[in-house]
Amino acid sequence: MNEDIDLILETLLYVSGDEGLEVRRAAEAVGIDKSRVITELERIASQYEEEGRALSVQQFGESFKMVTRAEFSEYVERYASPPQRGTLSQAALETLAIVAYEQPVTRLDVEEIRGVKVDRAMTTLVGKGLVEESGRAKGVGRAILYKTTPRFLDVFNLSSLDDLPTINDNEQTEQMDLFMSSYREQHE
Amino acid sequence: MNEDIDLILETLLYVSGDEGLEVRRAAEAVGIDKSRVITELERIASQYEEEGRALSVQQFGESFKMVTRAEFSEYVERYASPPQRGTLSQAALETLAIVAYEQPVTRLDVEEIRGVKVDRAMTTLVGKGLVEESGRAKGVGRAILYKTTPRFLDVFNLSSLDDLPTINDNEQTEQMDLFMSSYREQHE
Amino acid sequence: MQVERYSVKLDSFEGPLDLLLHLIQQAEVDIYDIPVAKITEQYMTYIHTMQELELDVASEYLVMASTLLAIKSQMLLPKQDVWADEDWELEDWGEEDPREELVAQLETYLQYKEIASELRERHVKRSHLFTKPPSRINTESKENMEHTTDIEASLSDLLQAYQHVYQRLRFERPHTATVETQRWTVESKMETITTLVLERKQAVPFLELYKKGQINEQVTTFMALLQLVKDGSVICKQEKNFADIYIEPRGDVEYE
Repeated sequence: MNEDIDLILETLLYVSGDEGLEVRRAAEAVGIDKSRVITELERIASQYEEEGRALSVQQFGESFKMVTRAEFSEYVERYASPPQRGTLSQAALETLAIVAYEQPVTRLDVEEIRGVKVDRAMTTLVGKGLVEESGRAKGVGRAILYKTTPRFLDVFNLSSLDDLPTINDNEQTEQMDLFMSSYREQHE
Repeated sequence: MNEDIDLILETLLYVSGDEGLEVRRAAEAVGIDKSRVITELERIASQYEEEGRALSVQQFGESFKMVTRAEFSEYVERYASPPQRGTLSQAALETLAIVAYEQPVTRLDVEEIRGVKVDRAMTTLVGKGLVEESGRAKGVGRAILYKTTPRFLDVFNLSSLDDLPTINDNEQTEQMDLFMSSYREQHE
Repeated sequence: MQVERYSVKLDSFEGPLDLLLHLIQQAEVDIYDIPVAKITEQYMTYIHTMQELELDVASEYLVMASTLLAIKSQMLLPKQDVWADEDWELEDWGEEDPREELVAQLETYLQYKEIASELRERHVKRSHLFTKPPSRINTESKENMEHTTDIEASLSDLLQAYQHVYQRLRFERPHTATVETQRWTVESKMETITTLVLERKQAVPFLELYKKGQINEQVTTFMALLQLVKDGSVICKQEKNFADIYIEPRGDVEYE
């Protein structure tokens, strides 16, 4: 296994993505010293550099991240937001779908569901008149609540929000499945 | 720029993560043909393989994903405790197998093969995004036709529908062996 | 004893064809030469056992039973009635074998069962390959902000987007943020429920505890409820299967 440590750390670097690989947790997962993890990661970083790999490994305090190279950023941007006329990006559509079904909803709620930041998508949706502010949530912070606009109904040809199709008939059972598995986990 | 195409595609593979790199969008972003994108990605995939890299590149229909290697999965699980993927019931799996081979297919066709009602199984499969509607059958009733989704390929580790195991010829002995062994497994 | 053995097994059948295959295998005979009388008898025993156990016997099982009985009687018919000019033996029905259609059906079904198990294996294999969430990309306002009148997106696009989000949530998002998901604890949810039940001074519908929210939160709520029931702090009442469940405080708890 010894010789695979670099491969395992690369694997963990990849899966941790934007969050970065925490040295402490990596050490626990692999079963080696923190210092060893750092040495290995530094070695991997310089190897990536030398071999001119597509990605690079950067240290940020107690964590390491796999990042893309600046020289390719224009392609990343072009891939992420292809030029569009009138159409909504996938990010905007997903955000809109969540707002439509969960409204009124805060940006943070949407981010929790999508698993990524949605500020830009939300701004776009407000800009396109599909989503608007609808007061403030109770509690600390009093975050802005969002809801869909009448224009949203118009664009999607809905006479009212009740017209939104119900989805996931098996939601209930699935939640039960989820519950059972997490319950088992906890009690076994 | 020409020589950097592989690096750019690797970069895009990385950023798209579990969404997968869509060949069409990649072609637009990089400014090359779709077929060229596929060739390059296939080349990258085999290169990763040959060099024994930590990660691997897999094709699932019209998209490619950078994934970890099965042999390191225990470390990923220890580091990140990813959620267990839901398992499918035998009923859902049998229904899915039939849809995969016979698509596009009506619910009734599937029921005839399985000898039982499949509405619940079909709803589950649609809800899990493994099967989708694909128009209507001709003739009386115009029954809904079903087909597998692109996601189906991903979930079952298939690069394309051609990857599906071939249906056995009606070789009597083979059938019997198969039959006996699969029954022993299931019922003993 | 007999009954018990059956009851365990019944659940594992995926329908009449599956049951038939099991019986054929048990009899150690060839799928192409089914001893119809014997298999039919065993099949009927299963059906009767199901009924004795008051299990719902799906109509498909009964249809198959009548098919089997029809085949059985056909095979018992004197040859001259049906195939007057042919020599036949039980083992050599040729094209006129009344079992033919059933055998073809079993054959096809068997193939798909095999494929289903291969799919299962592939699914397991795939579940050991992990990815990462898509990277956050800082695009410099690429998304146009103007108030376009035409938006080319259909309701189906919207639905697909929604499903996409939830599927990703359910299947693919690695729980790297395990700590954050502990925003709700069972203890705090237990308190929420008891407070609600006591304040309301009447039974609280189970569904009211759910409303909208994260699945994690809902699961936590449910576990809290179970714990409360176990502790005897509240009682759950349900009039009949699938009816709404109501939560009440226990009689000895202060309650008007």
